[in-house]
Order: sequence, then structure tokens, then C-alpha cells
Amino acid sequence: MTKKFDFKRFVDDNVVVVIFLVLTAIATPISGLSANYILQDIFTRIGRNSFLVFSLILPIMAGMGINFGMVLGAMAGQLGLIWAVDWNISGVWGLGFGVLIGLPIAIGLGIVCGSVLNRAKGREMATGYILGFFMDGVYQFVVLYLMGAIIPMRSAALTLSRGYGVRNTVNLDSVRQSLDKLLMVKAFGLNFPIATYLVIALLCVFIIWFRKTKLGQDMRAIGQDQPVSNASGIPVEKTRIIAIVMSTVLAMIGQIIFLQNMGNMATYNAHRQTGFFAAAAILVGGASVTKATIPNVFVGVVLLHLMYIVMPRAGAQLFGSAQIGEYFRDAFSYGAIALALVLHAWRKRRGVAIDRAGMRQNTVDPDAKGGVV
Amino acid sequence: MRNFKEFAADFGWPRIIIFFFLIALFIGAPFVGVSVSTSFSDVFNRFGQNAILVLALVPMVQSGCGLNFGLPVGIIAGLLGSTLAMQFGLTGWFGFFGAVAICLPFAALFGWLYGLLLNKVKGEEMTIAMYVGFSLVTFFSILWLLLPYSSPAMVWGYTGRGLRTTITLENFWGKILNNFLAVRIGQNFTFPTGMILFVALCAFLVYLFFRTKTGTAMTAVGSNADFARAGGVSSDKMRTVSVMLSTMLGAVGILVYQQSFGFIQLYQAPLFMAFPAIAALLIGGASVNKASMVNVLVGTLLFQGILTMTPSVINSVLQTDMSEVIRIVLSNGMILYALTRKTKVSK
Amino acid sequence: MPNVPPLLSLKGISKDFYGNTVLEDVSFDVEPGKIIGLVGENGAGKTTLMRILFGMPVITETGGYGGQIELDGQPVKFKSPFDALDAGIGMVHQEFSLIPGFTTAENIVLNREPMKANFVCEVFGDRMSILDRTAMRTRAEKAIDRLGVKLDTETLVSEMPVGHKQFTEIAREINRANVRLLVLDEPTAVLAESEAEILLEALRRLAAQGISIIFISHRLHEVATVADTIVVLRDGRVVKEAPAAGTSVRDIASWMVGRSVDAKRPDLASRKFSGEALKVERLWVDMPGEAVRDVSFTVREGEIFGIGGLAGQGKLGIPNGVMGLYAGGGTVLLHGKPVPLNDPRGALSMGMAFVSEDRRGVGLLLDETLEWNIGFTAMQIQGGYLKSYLGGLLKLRDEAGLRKLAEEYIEQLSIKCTGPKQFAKELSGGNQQKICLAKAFAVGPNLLFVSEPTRGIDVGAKELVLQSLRHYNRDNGTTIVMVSSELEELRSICDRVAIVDEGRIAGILPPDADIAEFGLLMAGEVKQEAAHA
Amino acid sequence: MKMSRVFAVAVVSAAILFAGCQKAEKPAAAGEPAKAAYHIGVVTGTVSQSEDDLRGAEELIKRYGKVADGGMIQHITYPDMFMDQQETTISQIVALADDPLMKAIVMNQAVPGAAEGFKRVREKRADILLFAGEPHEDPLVIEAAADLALNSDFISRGYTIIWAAKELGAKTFVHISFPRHMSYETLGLRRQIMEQACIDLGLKFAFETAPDPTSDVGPAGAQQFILEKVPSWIQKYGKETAFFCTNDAHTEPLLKQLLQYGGIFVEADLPSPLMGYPGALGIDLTAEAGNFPAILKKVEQAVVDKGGAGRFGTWAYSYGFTVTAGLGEFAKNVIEGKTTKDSLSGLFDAFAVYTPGANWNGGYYIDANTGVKAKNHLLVYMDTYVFGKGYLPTTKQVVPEKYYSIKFKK
Repeated sequence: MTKKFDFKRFVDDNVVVVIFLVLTAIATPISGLSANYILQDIFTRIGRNSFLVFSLILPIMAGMGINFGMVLGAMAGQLGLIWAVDWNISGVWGLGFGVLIGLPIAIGLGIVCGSVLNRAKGREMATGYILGFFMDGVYQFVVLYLMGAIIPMRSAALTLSRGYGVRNTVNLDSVRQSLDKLLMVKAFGLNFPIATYLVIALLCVFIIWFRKTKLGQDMRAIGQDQPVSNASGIPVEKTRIIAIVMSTVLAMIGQIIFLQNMGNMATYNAHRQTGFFAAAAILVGGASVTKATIPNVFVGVVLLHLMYIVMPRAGAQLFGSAQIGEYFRDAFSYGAIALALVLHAWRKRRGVAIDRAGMRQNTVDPDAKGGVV
Repeated sequence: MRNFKEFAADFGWPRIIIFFFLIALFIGAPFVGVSVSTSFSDVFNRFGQNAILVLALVPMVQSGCGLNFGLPVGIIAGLLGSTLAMQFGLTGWFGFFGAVAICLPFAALFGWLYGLLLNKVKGEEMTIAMYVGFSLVTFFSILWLLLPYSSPAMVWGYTGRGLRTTITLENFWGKILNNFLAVRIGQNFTFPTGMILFVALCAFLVYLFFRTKTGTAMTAVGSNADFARAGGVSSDKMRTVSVMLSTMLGAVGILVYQQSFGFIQLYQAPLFMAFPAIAALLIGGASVNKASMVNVLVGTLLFQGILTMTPSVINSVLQTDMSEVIRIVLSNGMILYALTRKTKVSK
Repeated sequence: MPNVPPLLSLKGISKDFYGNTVLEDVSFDVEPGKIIGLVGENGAGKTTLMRILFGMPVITETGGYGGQIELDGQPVKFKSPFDALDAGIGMVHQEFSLIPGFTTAENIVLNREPMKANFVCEVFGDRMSILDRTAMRTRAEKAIDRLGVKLDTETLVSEMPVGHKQFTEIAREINRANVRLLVLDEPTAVLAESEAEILLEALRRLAAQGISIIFISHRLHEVATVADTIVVLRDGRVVKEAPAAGTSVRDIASWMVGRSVDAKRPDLASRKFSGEALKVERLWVDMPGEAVRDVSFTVREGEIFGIGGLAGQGKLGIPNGVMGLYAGGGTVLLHGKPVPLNDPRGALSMGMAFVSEDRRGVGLLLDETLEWNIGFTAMQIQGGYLKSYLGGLLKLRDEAGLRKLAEEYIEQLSIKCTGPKQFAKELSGGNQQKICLAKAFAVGPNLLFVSEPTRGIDVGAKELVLQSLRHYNRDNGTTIVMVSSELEELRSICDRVAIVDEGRIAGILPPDADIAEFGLLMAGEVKQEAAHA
Repeated sequence: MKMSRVFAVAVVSAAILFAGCQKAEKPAAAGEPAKAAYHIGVVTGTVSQSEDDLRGAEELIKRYGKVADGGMIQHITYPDMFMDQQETTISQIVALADDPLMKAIVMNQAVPGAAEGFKRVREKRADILLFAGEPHEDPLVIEAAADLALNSDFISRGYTIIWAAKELGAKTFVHISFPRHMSYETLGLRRQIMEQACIDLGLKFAFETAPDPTSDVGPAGAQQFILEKVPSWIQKYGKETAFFCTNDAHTEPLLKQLLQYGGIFVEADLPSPLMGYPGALGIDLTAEAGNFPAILKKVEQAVVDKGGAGRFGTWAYSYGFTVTAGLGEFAKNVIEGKTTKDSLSGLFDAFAVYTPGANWNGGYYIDANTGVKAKNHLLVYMDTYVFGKGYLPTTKQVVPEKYYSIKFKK
């Protein structure tokens, strides 16, 4: 670690962050939105999204890349909320009830997901992504055909009029923003959902604490070198499953926090893109598929959502067409993930090459370096 | 019995189950009032429509780049080809092959760039390909609005600027391959001879390609990159060639799809093309690193068969719309199965 | 202490792999606080012996072993390496097994971290305990102190020099509470001379603390200086067990390689060579585990040139470097023309061919047919076995030609297979090797590199492979450079044999030279002279 | 290192925001003379989702200028994947309220997330008028959030479409939809009314399922299904069958096939001369751009040429276009005090600006379950225009009272 601030190296290490900073820096003034609005939206979105993004940290630590299987956790959270609404438990208690219901489901799904990913070592990300699609089908089957038919439902407002299946949109009025409003503090003309922040802070503390545990240490070890960890007696497969289970459970809670702020839930769609947005956020925050930290999460959530807030408007102003702004936002978010993944993969390969070159210095006689490489 | 077991292991249980499921659907169809001849006609039609898109996956699988989740890259090139051909006012055979001629250089260029990119990210091709596809499609959504297309048949009617979401090919080259030498039997059955012939031609060309020196080298790269290197073959170059080929086939594939479908579909539509194609190839028995013409043909037939039959038959039987769920579980389950299968390639 | 049983006692250990005897009646004792130097050529059975001692699963999977291992006079049988670890046996492998992003201390206590229990453990078990960082550091420091070396506990492994990594590994093993016996497999191979000195010193300290050590090394002078007793393995037997005091390096070397029969090469006199086929000057090759540092030699036209040496010394790097498979530098001339390095195609185009030592990894397309395997290089490099259509516009594989080619070689090399369409992975090792040879022959090379042609194949097939090389050389006058770990083999077929040690040519000898000479070259004892060879 | 990064980001973000506000305030300081006194926010889909809605917004911009140029209209769009990305929809709506001059927000279509967005705007700025066109959420939900919700009259049209189909000679009526739509109260209820009306008017009712274009098959798969199925449907039900589908994406292939194989099409779910016909027939409308009567004429010509005279209908003006533009106009009038937000005639006057010569009808929504008449939820419809035949007096029809009391149930 060099003390001296090396600008080039800083840019090099944080290319994705820098690109985003520059982009938003250009877009923000163009959008013409007020600082008050942007800040308020950012603060709301931090509360809403960062928990979900946090659920990605542990699998990255365990060397499994970005856990696109976290949508399974989101589904579990939605099931929990559906029941909370169905049983008409309102307020924070409703959220707690949702978590309670979601917990066993998330653990079960996490074990399934972890086992599947263990069978697909080396391509966890693509597999997790497809697993999300696959489970989406199962989720639809459960929610659309079993609920109300086999699984009893009480509320008529929730069930489709045909007698079974849950409605397309579930109105979450009974729990709407119950966590956010538990301790809403007004300051500088902005609202701060302190209770939500506390929950997130608690999670941060948990993650910091968890890194210090034996299990956390084992995950880090596995993340860096599986064979060595295995040889030293760490149960690799089991630990990987635990990492995914924890990620799924966190995603479940995260989705509940997300939805309580949203106030309503697209029953069949809300979970679909959680993995995508969370991944985008953490990558934009400068994490790689092998290394992620708490600051990555916050930097990522702030930057990505800042872009989401300003980009459509900026695009609209720039091109004189609202829809181009919208496409602009879409293209950029996909492009950002692609770029981040490419840069990381490329840098990893370059790192290996540099390592080899370094080894060469050790092994190859300097006198012999007469030839051309 | 042992023979059957071996055969089953070789052919793969999921395929056998799907095969019998499809048979059952066909047997059950008349009982729920679904016309079998129409169904056959639809299956052939869809087979021809999708086969080249599935075929487009083969080169990249063979060269070890994995499943091409970035198929939209090729599709975009195809869309450029057909929209430009339309803009230039080409119609009929001239239009279709004009579109092919225009799209190929684009596809080659895109494929080359895309190949260079994939060579830089070996080992993570699939995830990255997925996002490259997404970002290119969304980027082109902007371009469809901004590019100075002016042919009245394709721009938004109200303002005369920007391309429509769907553009009809009716007065251009819609169904031109389908109708060529088409055989009509009875009222409901039409065999799209021209399209099937074109598919056969493409499949044959790909088959021939894999018998050339380059094709042989490409297969070797996918089978064992170190062997190929020791044999003086550059794996990066072969991979790039395979990506270009895949992209070009994807472009031609979407043109065939469009002429049969009757519309050009822009904006988000290309996003939905890659997954069915991949599922079809895998159902056909391909693995992540080995695919053959048989896999393509069998897979497309089975997958499109399921796609045609489940909505009509299952929904009629169960009186629900369960087919959606079945299809999602089936196609993604197939991809999942392939990804988690212990790779058969011995090292 | 006559009545105290030895710490470890191996009694009549024997082991065979599918009828192939690897160890036969190996017995020796390890007394507490003593250092045993275990030496032997590649394939002498050192690795298998250590695997048995360690209870590696591969041993039980292949039918177990004969004889008995006693620890403190009690017979033991380890089911897994963890049992061995529990019994107080530690092992340091040749390749590092460290977590790169962890610090020295973290690696030393890996999976044995001291922990502080907390209430969460009551519910979720021990793995939720907090690591006790201070205790970790203390324990690591203690282990390092026992070694008597200087290591910073907070340095990341990835940022350490090689020597420190080695010390970290050893410290990890001795950090175990009950460690009594340490097995070190070539611990000095990657170390510079000065670092090796420190390591040997550390070993002595450990021995003085009562820890027994089995020290495996090819650097005989190290073995001679540090060990109390020297055990020499050859062809699976203990040929000598002698106290180190009073034993010279030369003695050890000749025990190690010595065989009763000396190679008789009556044919040598009749072999005449003219001109220079290959000239290698100051070649370096960056092949992991087989680095070549500075190699120069000349091969004469029509000669069979042997390259020998122990594993990991760089002999494999030479053909791989010349053929461009690994990054390298230096000058290589083929018939006076420079060979482009780092360019396999360039090397092949000049008419050279290579049979790789990594048969399954590099040599074969396991999932393709024999025809493909044999004809591939010829097709890619020389454009052979292609048929023109449409006046040369389209060139397709000549399937008939390929089949004929394959049939020819199947016949000629008597390859056992069902036919040219069989898949390469279905053949036995020996026949796979013949396919690799056929692939190289099919190019009609003017210079052929053959690397470890007989590795892992049975005796009968071995002879056949060597025979076909000999014939090919005689019949076509092709120059052959053969790399092998088996000295006997080299001596039986080559016209000259070069021995590689630590990435350099230690010396070049005629095949019928005294066996001890070879032994000394391998042990790196005559580096000074070698520089001029 | 870590903290420095967070800090760097924080500092730069703050700098950006500061710069942003500076710039945002600049035009105000400059004080351009042509500046509008208040602003109206318009939220629509993109062209690929719903062209007409967006064109309505463009028409408003044409008339009243865009905010960036000192005009009145601030136009934004919701995401194409609005079901998956509600977060963006909500943010976009709330962002409009950021403008202190914003006095009204018009959203057409009010996709899921609209009610929540409106709620948030209310919490922040109670003075902003919130108009929801064609809401997707349940009536009670959107009524609670919006000042005015406006649907195409799914109750009256449930009867009138069947009536019109009968007028055009249909013996069977086929309703094409899928579960997601059928779970919308508005669409599901209309289907029940249609079924009842068929019984009363002596038509055969049939329900067909087609894939949802927002599912993983995408619009392409959904359209493919329609293309394949229409011929066999015609066979099954005969040529004297009227088809109706609830989804825009289905409309285009349906029209194409009906024109070829026979069949009747009364009007689309969201009728417009631009809906389906130009795409299905590949009509060149460049010369007529922006002029609905001319477009209608051209489309009519094309349909008649195809032999569809007397069998195909639409509304003479685009519903989506009119709702966007009309609600915008209405908002303007309300803000300027020319009318009040609960004035039915005021609304129809605003609509008339964009639909000269057309007849509108409609009324307040009555919840069938509670029997309560909503004060801020309007249902509207206009006369059906049949190509080659002219207007059908749809709006003159008296819808029997009993249809208003049918409850959404199956």
C-alpha cells in the first residue's frame, strides 16, 4: 500500500466508479432536477436498496461470484409479505411476520441454490441467473395455481376472482413504509428513514462481525483457494452452501424492506430484476466478482441510483425526447454491468500474466535474458 | 435392457421424457379439439423459423466459447440488414437476399468485435455475453428512433420519424421462403418447403464448414485448446472466427424468422430470442462444449413442438393457462441441467 | 534408549498398482529428534511411500498396501490425511498450499484458529466464534520462533518472497500442538542457496526440539549435511540405509542410480553423424514447475539425443520451449535457420514435430477419433488430407485419406483399437502414446522431440514404443531429441545423454558412461564443470 | 483507501449536485419573457409500448411548448418493462413534483406504481393535480390516490362492443386474453359483461387464451401464437365471428390474419386508427402525419382494398392520444380556473379540442360491489367508426341498467 496518492493508479483501480462519476457529473446539471429532490431520492433509495445489495457480499467473499440466485430470496420475501397481508397483520409487525414466514422458505431455497451451484463450479453466475428464471416458473406455479387452491388464502382482496391465485398487484397498504416511518427524522428539509438506516447499520455491523468469525474466515479462505482450503480440512461445499443460504435470507429481508417502501408489489414481477439491480449497484460501486466491501455497496447504490434519477431526464433534455432518455438509462445500466464484468475479467487475466512475469524474474537467470520474448 | 439403458444415458433422460411428453400431447390433441394437422403444420413452420437461430449457436459451442447468450448481437445485425433493404425499397427475392447481403458485413464486423471481447474474458463468456446482448439491444433501441430511416412502410405513422415496433413484410418479402414450392395438404396443413430447404442449405453449409481445415481446427480448439495450440492452431483466432460465424448465422436466422413471421420486430424483441434457442439446442442433446447438426434439428423440433402444443393442449385439458409455467420451467430447467451436468469431456 | 520403540517404524511396506509393483518390502525406522534423508530417482517410490504414510485416499482406492506402519510401537492405519495429521505427522508439499490473500499468521493457523466463544455459538455452533487475532499472532510467532527464522506475521502471502512462503508452510505444520514427525518433500527446490541454508538450519533446530523429520531432496549435498540417516530407494526397494556421517555425496549418487547391469552399446561405434541439426543457445523457458534457465547444446544430424534429469529441473521445459508452447527466449537454429520462439506454428512449419509428455492434456483430442488425432497436425500445418472441390474454391477433409493414414499407422505401430473411428479416450495408455507418435510421424518431421514417451505405460508397450523410435531413426535418418526421466531408457537408445539440473545442462555424457557420473550430474554436484560442457 | 474512496465519491457527488442546482436555477435568473407561469407533467409509455399515448404528449408539447424551452409541458416516459421496474416509474412521477412550478401531472397509461407515485407526490405537494389515464391498478386504489382517473368505459363498452358486433353481422364473439389481464378488475369485469351481453343479444361467446407479451416469450412469441391460431379459430367459429383482444401487442397480428382469413373486428381495447392497422397493412402515412381525419381516411382505403369493408372498425380518433392530450388540456383549464376538476362537461370540452366532430359519452364509475358512485373516476367512450360504412351510433345506445350491477366474479 503506497501512501502517496497515485492518481493514475487510483483511476485504474476504480475505472468503473470513475466512469460513473464522470457520467453522472455531466448528466446531473443537464437533468435540471433540484438538489433537494435528488438528495431526498438518494436517501430513500439507500434505505430501500442497500440491504438487497448487501446480500451479494457473502457469496463474493466465498468466491462464488455475484449470486444471481438471490432472486430466490426475493421470492421468499414476497411469499412472506403475501401471508402477512393475507393474515392482515399490519405495521412493523406485519414485516416481522413476513420475515418469519420467509425465513424457512429462504433457507430451503438457499440450500437448493447452493447445492446446484456446487454442481456448477466455475460458472456459478450464469447458473445462478438461469436458476432464477427456473425458480420464477416454480414461484408462478405456487402463487398463481396453488395459493387459494391448495394453500388456503383468507383475503378476497388478495385472491383472483377465479378463486385461486394471487392478484397481479398486491396492495401493501397495511405495511406500507411502516419501517421507514417508524422513526422518520426531518432535517435540512429532507426526510431520513432512521429506523431503516438502523437496520442497515445493524447489518453492516453483522457483516463486519461475521468477517471476524471462524465461518467468515473459512469463507474468505475458500474464496481464494478451494483446494488448499479443502486440504486444510475446511468443509468447502458445506461452507459454500452456507454462504448462499445467508445471502438468500438477507435477500429475503432486503426484498421485504424494499417492498414496504414501494407500498405495493407486482406479484409476478417484483423479484425479477432484483438480482440485476443489486449486481449493477455493487459492480458500479467498484466491487469485482471476487472482492466486495461495505463501501462498495454504498458507493454503488449512490452512484447507480443517482444515474437512474438523473439519466432519463438528462437524456430527455439532451435529445429532446423523453423516451430516448428512458432507453438511455436502460442501455447504460446494462452497459455498465457488461463493462464492469469485462474490466474485471480482463484485469484478472492481466494480473495472472503479470504474476507469471514476476515469477519469471525469480526463476529465469537474468544473464540468460538475451533472447526475444 | 442394458442396451436401452446405455442408449438412454447417451441420449439423456430429459430428452426422452420430453419426447414422450410431446408424443402424448399429439395423441391427446384430437380429444380436446385441437387439430393435429394444424399442429403439425405449425410445428414445421416454427421449426424452419427457428432452426437457423439454433444453428447459430453451434460454432461457438464447438470452439469452446460456450452457449452464445449474446445471440442478440447477430440478431441486431440481421435487423439492420432487413430495415436497410426495406429502406432501399428492395422487394421479393431481391429484398430477402438483399437483406442477407446487407446484414452479413454488419454481422461480420459485430462478430469480430464481440469475438475480440470474448477472448479477453475467457472463462466468463456466458455471463458477459448476456450483458453485452442486453446493452447492445437497448443501445439500438435508441438508434431505431434516431437513425434517419424514411421509408413510409417502416416509420411511425403519426410523425414519420423513427422505426415502428413491428414492421410488416407483407409487401416486401413476407413468407417468400415459406411459399416457395409450399405443399398444401388439405385445409390445414402447409409444408413450408422453401424455408425448410433454406434451413437445410444453411445446415449443410455449416456441416461443410466443419469439414474444412478451419472447421476441423475450430472443433479441436473447443475439444482441447492445448492440443490445438501444440498443433499450430491459434485458439484466439479460431474463437474469433467462430463468434463471427455465429453472429452471421444469427443475422441470417432472424431474417428467415422474419419472413416467416411476417413482421420485423425491433426494440426489446431481440432480447427474447437467445433463451429459446439455447434451450432448444440443449434439449437436442448438446452440451456446453459439444454440439452437432443432429442436436440442432432434434432440439428445435422437440422444443418448438412443446411450444406449439402446450398452450393449446394443456390449457384445454386443465382449463388453465398453465402452459406458460410449464414452458418456463421446462426451457430453463433444460439450460440448468446442461450447466450443472458434470462435463463429459475427459481431460 | 534401547527399550523405547522408535517414533515411526515402517515394516515391510509393499504396494502395487494393478500388478505393477511400486514398493517392495520397504522398512526403516525414524527415531525421535532425528532427520532421515530419503533419496531416490523419480519413480523410485518416494511419493507412493509418503502417500501410504499419509493415508491418501488414492492408496485405498487402488487396493491398499502391504506391511505395517507403527507409531510409538503401535500399529496404525490412517484412513485419511486428517488422521495422519491428528497422529502428529505433518507434511510440507513441493507446491505451496497457502491462501494468497491471507497473512502469514492466518495461513499458519489455517483452520486451527484460536477462537473466542460467544452466545451465538450456542445456537449456530463453533463456527460462529470470533477469531482471536491476538492469540493467532502469538501462536504464529511461536511457530516462527521455533523455526528460528524472521517472518512478519502480518505480511500477505501473495507479497512474500518464495523462501518466506516455504517457511510459512513449515511453520504451519509445526504449529500443530502434537506434531512429532515432519515430512518435507523437496523443500529447497524453489529456494536460493542462501535461503536453503537458513532452511536447513531451521530443520536442525526443529530436530533438536525433538521433532523427527523425513527430508526428501535431490540436492544430495543438502541431504548429506542435514540428515542423521540416509535411506536410498531404488525401484521400490530400500537399497541402502546408512548413517550420514562418513557417507560421501558420490556414494549416495551411485546408490541412487546404480544398477547391476551397465548399459552395453555395441552399436555406438557404428553410428556416424554429419552436420548439425539443432543448435540451442542460451535458451530460457518459463514453464511452470519445469523452468529452463540457461541451456545450450547442439544435436547432430541423424542423432538420437537424450535429455535426462530429475523432475522439476527443467528438462521438460526444453522441448516445450523450442516448440513454442511456453514463453521463452534465446536462440534456436534448425539446420542453421533460426526457429521462431513462442510460435508453435512457426516451429512446426520448420519441419519439427513434438510428442508431448502431457499425453491426455496436450497430446490427444480425447473426444475425437483416431483419424483426427493422427492427421490433425499434418492437415493444419502442411495442408495435407484435404480434398479440393469446385476448382480449389472449397477444400474439405479427405476422410478416405485420413482413414488410410490412420490404418497405416495402426498397422505399423500395432495399435490395439477397434479401428480408425474409435475415440482416443477409449484406448489404453500405451496405445494412446503410439497415437501421439503416429501424429508426429505423419508430419514426416526432420527433427522429432519426444518427451517422456514411456511414462505411465506398461513394460511391453514401453519396449514397443522405444523400438519404433529406433526404427524411425534408422529408416528415415530423422534426428530425435528424447526427454525422459528414466535414465536406463535414455542409455539404451540415445547416442548422447545430457543431464539437466536446476534449469541448466549439468553435463553431456555418452550412454555407456559410468552410472555414478550420471548420478552426480543429477544431484547437481558438478555444476562448475557443467558450465563448460 | 476504502474510506478515501467513499469520501471522494461523497465530495464529487456533492460537487455535482451543487453544480446541478446552479445550472438549474440559472434560467430562472435569466428570466426569459416567454416563460410559462406553471408546468404540467406528462407521463406516457415509449413508442414501443404505446405510441398513441406518447403522440398525445408530443401534441401537447407542440401546442404549449416544453419546459426546457420555457414552455409548459414536461414530458417523461415510464420503462418498457414497467412491471419489473416500478421503482423507476415511481421515481419518475415524484421527480416531476420537484419542479416548484408543477401544477398538474397527467399519466397515461397509469401503469402499476402510479398510485404509489401519486401518494408520494401528495405527501410532498398537495397542490398538484393528479390525473390517471387508463389506470392498471384496481379502481379503488387509484381513486384514492388520483384527482381523476379515466378509463375507456369498460362497462358500457362491454355491452356496446357486442351490440356493434351484432350490427356487423357477427354470430360469435371471441375474447382473447390471458390471466394477468383477467386479474385486472376493469378487464375481467368487462369480459363478464360481454359474456352476459352475448347471451342477451343472442351471440355465442368464446374465450381464448394467448401468451402474455410481458412474460418470457416476449411480444414476438405472443404475436406468433396469434398468427398461428387465427386461421384455426376462423375454422372453428366461422367467418361471422367478431374478435376482441385485450392486449395491444396482439392486435396487429390479429388484424393481419383477420383481413386475410375473414372475421370481424369491432374495435381494439384502446381504439385508434393507428392501433394495429398501419402496422398490419404496412400503410404509408407520411403525408398524413399528425392529422387524424386524414389518417382515418387512408386506413379506411387500405382496409376496403383488402376487402374488409363493413367488417372492421375503430374509433375515428385515437383513444390513447386523446386521453393524454385531453387530460393535459383539461388540467390546463382547471389550473387557469376555466373549469373545475369534477366538471364532466369541462372534460369533454377539453377532449373535443382534439377530436373535432366526434361524439363522446361516459359517466362516473360505480363500484358494483359497494354500489358507490366514485366522484373522481370517469368512464368514457366514443362512436365506433366502421371502415367502408361510417359511424355506428354507439354512444346513442342505452346500456341496460343490469350491466352496471354485474359483479366481478367468476
